[in-house]
Amino acid sequence: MAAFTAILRKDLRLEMRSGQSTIALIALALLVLVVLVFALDPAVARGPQTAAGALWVALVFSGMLGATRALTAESENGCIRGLLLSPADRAGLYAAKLAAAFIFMMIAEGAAVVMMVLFFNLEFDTALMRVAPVIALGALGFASIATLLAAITGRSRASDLMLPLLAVPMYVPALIAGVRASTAALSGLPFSAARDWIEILVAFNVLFVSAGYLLFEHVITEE
Amino acid sequence: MAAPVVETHGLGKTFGLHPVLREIEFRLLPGRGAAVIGGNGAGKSTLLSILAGLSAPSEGQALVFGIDSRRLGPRYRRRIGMISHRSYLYPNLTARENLEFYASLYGVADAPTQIDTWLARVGLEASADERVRAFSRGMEQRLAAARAMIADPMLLLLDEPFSSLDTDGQALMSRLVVAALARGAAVVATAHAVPEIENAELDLYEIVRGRMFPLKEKEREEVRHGRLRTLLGR
Amino acid sequence: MARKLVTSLGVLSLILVITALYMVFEYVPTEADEGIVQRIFYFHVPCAWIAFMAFGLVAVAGIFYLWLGGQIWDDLGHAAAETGMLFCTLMLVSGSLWARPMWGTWWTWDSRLTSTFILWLLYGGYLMLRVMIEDSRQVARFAAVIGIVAALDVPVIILSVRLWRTIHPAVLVTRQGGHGLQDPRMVATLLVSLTAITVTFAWLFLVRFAELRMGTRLAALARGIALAEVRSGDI
Amino acid sequence: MEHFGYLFATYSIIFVAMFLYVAFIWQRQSRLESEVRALEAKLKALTEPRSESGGAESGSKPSP
Repeated sequence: MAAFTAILRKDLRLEMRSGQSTIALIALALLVLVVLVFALDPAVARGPQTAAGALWVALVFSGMLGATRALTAESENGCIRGLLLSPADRAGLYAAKLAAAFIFMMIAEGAAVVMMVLFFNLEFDTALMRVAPVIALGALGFASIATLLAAITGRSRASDLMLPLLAVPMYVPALIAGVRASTAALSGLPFSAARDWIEILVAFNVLFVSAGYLLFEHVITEE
Repeated sequence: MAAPVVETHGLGKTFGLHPVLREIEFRLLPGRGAAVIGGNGAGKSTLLSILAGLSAPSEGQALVFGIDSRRLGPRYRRRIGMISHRSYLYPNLTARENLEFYASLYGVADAPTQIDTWLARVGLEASADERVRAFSRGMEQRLAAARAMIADPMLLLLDEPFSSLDTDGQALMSRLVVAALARGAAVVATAHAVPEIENAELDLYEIVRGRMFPLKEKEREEVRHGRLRTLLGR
Repeated sequence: MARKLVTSLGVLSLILVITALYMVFEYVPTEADEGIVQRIFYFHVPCAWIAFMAFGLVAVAGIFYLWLGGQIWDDLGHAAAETGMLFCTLMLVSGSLWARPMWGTWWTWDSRLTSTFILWLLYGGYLMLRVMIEDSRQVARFAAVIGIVAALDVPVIILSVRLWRTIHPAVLVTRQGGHGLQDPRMVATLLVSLTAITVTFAWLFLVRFAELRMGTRLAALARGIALAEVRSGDI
Repeated sequence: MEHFGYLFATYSIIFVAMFLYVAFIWQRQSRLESEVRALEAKLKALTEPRSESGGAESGSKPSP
């Protein structure tokens, strides 16, 4: 637990100093939305359904970048070995990196939500408050698998290809559930309409956060 | 007799088809130091990585504090300090922040005082609030020494600690090693050829073709005087 | 011994497959609604079952690798993933060839098709990673972790995809479930081809596994020789 | 016999794919086997002269 707070505090301090990851993530999320606005026919593509879809595309892409960023912070000067050498337990390291990736993603998603409302002609109203927890669940789920997988793909060739290749298929269930739940929330439907989807999201999170927590030590150590 | 800090049995490491280390039998008692010399790629760094638990041996085992090096828990990792050829310091944090971070990871008691003491000890109090990115290689190495020793490790692993240090820095490093030995820590240091640790009584070893040999008195003298004669040449 | 097992499995699978083919083309009656294409089903379903089972094997091998270590577990998982990928591909191809005349489309986001397609992607990523990482001991640990995580994902995928397609009705809601094998001869044919495909899988899996073991042995020998060569130069 | 083409294509693809897979592995396996045999012979030649130490040589032994 001490390791978790120490590493997370250090990561946030580094991020506040440069702001690199935050800016990169926000820019990416916005670009994704812009691309989708032009890729979709504006006559057809409006309303909650498309908006929710666009938001989740942005989430997946920013998540990929966020998880990679959180781990590459440790690659300069061999800092990752410094962490492995220290008494910090590997699970604490995973939790800290997961939290950092999650925070980066949420910042990017915050920006993406604002842009979504503007681009897709929605309203700034309470519907957004209901989307927030859904997005948070989705971001946590993505961060949980992406952090685990980024530690693996960081040591493979073509790592920027391998991470999405592994992470996206695994994320499909949460993606389906998240888009449906967000659509329901944005359309102003009651919670019961999205209940099944929320349950899937929660199950996904429980499963993959604990799997990552248990398996991280096997991917972070060296031979 | 005190239990050895480091003990290896038939230790070997193979990278691909290349046996880097083999059949290494090595013991180190508390308060004793060993200097391991060997050329580039002789396997010195690999040996230290294994002792630190960062790398798994291919054959045999290494016991550190009596524990298999692959299974060193937090309690034991806390008692190991390492200086490698990479500094493990965050370039965008200041010297003080780097030490604060490692002090909190190692659970150092009374961290602020310790950090000040160590910054003074390695002669960096004037640059304490500068970012490490702006440091010269030598300053970074000094800070790395403070980072490695801030939690008073009982096993110090020093991978070519004198490289990139000026004369003052080398003298400082020697003092730090002597002080560590004096408080009962065990030290393993590596060097290209001449171990520069002037005052410390270090047992000398040489790695030749993957195996580690203790150097005898006469060979020691020669090594001390900078005339390294590898065993291979005999 | 092992070689004998592989050979006899091969012979057995050949006999079973020929029997199954005979039953599929001659013995079983043509299904009334779907006509002759329905006969694809007798090999399609067993392929699906194998694809899922092989993934289970990959995960089990991964758990044992992380638990006990040992290259044998990694070779096991590798062979299972590769053979599973083959059957998963065959299932998608046969499904597609069945959907075209039946549904008038090569591909539809039917719940089963979608789940198996994601499974195929997961297999693909797993096998791709094995190619992309050179260090063999690293590969083994990474592959084990991915195998385990992917297997955990499979039930969630199936659940979410099913919910996705039922809540969001499409033109082509699955008819597959309602096949209703009315004729006992259809059941018999399915059972025989199920056995035939399972035995064939076991055979292909063992062939690949034996080959991987051979590769492992080769690497160990090469290491032994390198070590012996260094030793022979010792003083 | 409507759609017989699809049925035929399916079963052809299934068996061609399996056959190719096995043929490919077998070819590779026979190559591996010959390599293993060559290496085994080489290792034997290397270790034979000092076989009395049973492979666990101490290193201090004078080389032949």
